[in-house]
Amino acid sequence: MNTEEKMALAGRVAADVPEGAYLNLGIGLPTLVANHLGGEEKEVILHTENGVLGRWTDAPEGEQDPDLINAGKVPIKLLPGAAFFHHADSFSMMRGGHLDICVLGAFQVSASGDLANWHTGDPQAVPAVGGAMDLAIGARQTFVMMDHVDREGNPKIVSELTYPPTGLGCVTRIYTNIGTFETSPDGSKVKALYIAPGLTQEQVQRQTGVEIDFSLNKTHGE
Amino acid sequence: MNTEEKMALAGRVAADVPEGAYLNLGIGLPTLVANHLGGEEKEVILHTENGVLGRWTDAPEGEQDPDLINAGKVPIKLLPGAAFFHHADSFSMMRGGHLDICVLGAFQVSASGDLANWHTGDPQAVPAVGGAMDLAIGARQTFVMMDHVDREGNPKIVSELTYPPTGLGCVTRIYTNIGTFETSPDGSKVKALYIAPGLTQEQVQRQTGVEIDFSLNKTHGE
Amino acid sequence: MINKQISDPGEAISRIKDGNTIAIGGFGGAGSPNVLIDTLITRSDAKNLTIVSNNAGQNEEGIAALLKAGKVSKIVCSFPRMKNAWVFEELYRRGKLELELVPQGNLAERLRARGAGIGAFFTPTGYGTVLAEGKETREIEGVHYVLEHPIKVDVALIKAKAADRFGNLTYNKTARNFGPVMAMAADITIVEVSDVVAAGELDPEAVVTPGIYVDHFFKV
Amino acid sequence: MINKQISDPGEAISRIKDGNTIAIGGFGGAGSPNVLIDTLITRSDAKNLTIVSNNAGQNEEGIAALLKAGKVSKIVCSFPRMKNAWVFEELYRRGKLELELVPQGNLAERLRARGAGIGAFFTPTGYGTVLAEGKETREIEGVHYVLEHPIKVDVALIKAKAADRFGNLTYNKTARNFGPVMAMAADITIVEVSDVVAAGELDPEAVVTPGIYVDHFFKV
Repeated sequence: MNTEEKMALAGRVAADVPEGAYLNLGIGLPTLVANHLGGEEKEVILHTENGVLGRWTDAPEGEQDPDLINAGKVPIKLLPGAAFFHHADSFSMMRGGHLDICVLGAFQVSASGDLANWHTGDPQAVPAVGGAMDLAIGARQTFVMMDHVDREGNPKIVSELTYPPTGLGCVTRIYTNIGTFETSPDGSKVKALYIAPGLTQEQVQRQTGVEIDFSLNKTHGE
Repeated sequence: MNTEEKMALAGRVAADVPEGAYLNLGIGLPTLVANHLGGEEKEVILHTENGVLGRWTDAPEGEQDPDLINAGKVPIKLLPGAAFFHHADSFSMMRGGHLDICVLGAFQVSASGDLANWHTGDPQAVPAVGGAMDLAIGARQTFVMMDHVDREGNPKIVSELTYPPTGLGCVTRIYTNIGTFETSPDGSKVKALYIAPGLTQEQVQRQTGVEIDFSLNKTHGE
Repeated sequence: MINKQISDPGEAISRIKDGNTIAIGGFGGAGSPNVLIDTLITRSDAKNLTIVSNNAGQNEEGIAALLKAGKVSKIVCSFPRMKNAWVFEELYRRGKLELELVPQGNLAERLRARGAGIGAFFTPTGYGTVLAEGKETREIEGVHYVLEHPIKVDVALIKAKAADRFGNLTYNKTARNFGPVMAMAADITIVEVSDVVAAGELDPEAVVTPGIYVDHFFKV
Repeated sequence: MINKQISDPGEAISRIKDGNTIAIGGFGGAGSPNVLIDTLITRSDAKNLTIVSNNAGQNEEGIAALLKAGKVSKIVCSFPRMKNAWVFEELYRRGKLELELVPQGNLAERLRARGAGIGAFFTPTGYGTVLAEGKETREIEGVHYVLEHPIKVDVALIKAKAADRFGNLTYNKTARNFGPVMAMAADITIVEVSDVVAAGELDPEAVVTPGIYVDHFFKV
């Protein structure tokens, strides 16, 4: 995705976040969603696993405090009404199902919502998991933002993960550069909610590793 | 025990609490220990299960706040350096072994340190347990303060509890009106550390339900 | 704009349904949400409630009044026997009120576990006592534990000191007690507060219950 | 009179013994107790340490410097792979450093469990992943859980904002992170603080770590 496509994708995710939602944005692509939230018109409360709940922006030059960062280690500047807490309290919020939505990047998602986003399975790789497994299973809804296919053109929406899982049956919705899809508990298919203009159902299906149910898609051809 | 005996007993317990100890005093007899702690000379930090750690006195008339009470629901007045916390944090302190000493009343204690202090076993009684079970097993040392015998003259230090237990193997030391005793892990006997002046070993043994080892007792006959 | 403040507790209380489990804050009188309890008594038809609380009320106030109103079929409680707890005692002796007696620390930890997404936990408290009868036990590194499960709470009624419009809360001294863990445990948390302050007036370092755990609050 | 302040961290650090498990606070740089880590490197002979921390250090600072000093044989960690974490990466690839990778929330909860006297707990995090391989699992009310055990910590090294002589602590913003649960989990907790204040200057409502969890602190 180029920058414009990324911004469009972030905008589509942001549009689906309702006012008053408690939202955690994973590192990478999901952080872009913050730029598209509504501000005063549609207030959304952010959560970061290192212990803040509130509203914030990236800290401008000169107002950066190394003790005030988000999970991506980026300095932030708080708006009024925030709260700090320690790590066990922070992960209680996730695991206890109190976050409405978390948005994560992914290597692969299965039709049943299994998520792979922490490890390629390469035995030479240095592993690191961070809060990914807690976020994936903790929020009421887990959204994934990703390219629809990998660099080799292989589908990233698959019937069975080939990468090591982060969590099972946790992803509810998948946002890619070419569409928005809902997973299904039985893993038989995904349901298209949106298809990018100019693409046919066949073109989308060809890039997807599982059957797509297009019956809910209201956007294509309108 | 009359008031004078109770005060002497409380003084003996207080003398065994070292400076810097974290101490929880159960309701009833143990609350008297607070009057015998050293103040500035020997600072001891009190814990109350309803969420305070610090130093305090009973609140004088006119300075009582219904939102500032101890576990016995008595209004208290804090000295500087206290901290408030919620119930889960408060009981983590106990259960996690962070309190040095708790002092509890008892119906019975066995030679192995089993404690009965919450229920007589009377099926007509309205039961209530409060924090007794958490305190009994949580503190590093659990001291019991009690009459040496019950109203009928029966020993309260026994080989096996006849009342329902509060906790097993948790009492380390027993302070009664006539002596101080250490429990033993194997439950074979208790060790006398102190015998009230004027009593013979035989008199103490006769009022006790288990064998007493007097070899550590340095006070009798001195 | 987010604003969790309500002017009338009756509407929030009407979210309580027959058979719900209601956690009610307080340790003795400290932290007891008496206005919310009175609203539940006078403005709700919900019956057959399970109450989770440390005490069972005294005289005919607070939880005692709720018990007397005949809305409660079960109480999960650590210390129901208090001075002047005659309402509880009479209902209990007559078999009109089921009691699940829980050691105080297990009560707090089971509420926290529910809020923290913990499925069950091994606690040393209560091992070898009648309050652990029938429960799974395990020895871990030489210590005996009992397996305890979360308490599922539909609605929490608690009392706090101050709130901002996001529902961030501070408490007053030992009135804090069960409030934070009950707010965590409940699907819906309703709070009575003494003060309402502007966003930013509560120091983020000193917020005890972040607003994520609060649904509605009102000023008494 | 109780006073937990020390002027020289070296003596406190000397309580660390060969084979000890040391929890070190911080999330990235925020909350990293760099003076204590440097003191451990320069003034302790303890070897074969196990480190518990969220990250594994960057460049040759903090935990990275400790790893480079050859004192550490194992690290229990959630996110060791960071920019410029070359010290960790080289030791790990050469098989000189054992890694126990733990999801961040399980790391925090296992430390809290140790501090709170919980023998083990069922967590949904990690179920069905390689990080739960070989661990006991259980389905409770339709959710799959993994049984996780406490992390026993000998010494915690953490950073806080202010302390009074009793060891009551406040933190600065997101530098709080793992500090409170590490202080709970450890047999000995040593803290570096920016400010030392008189007893009573910390608001009892805003103390985050009560002094019961603190053994020694010093002003940097």
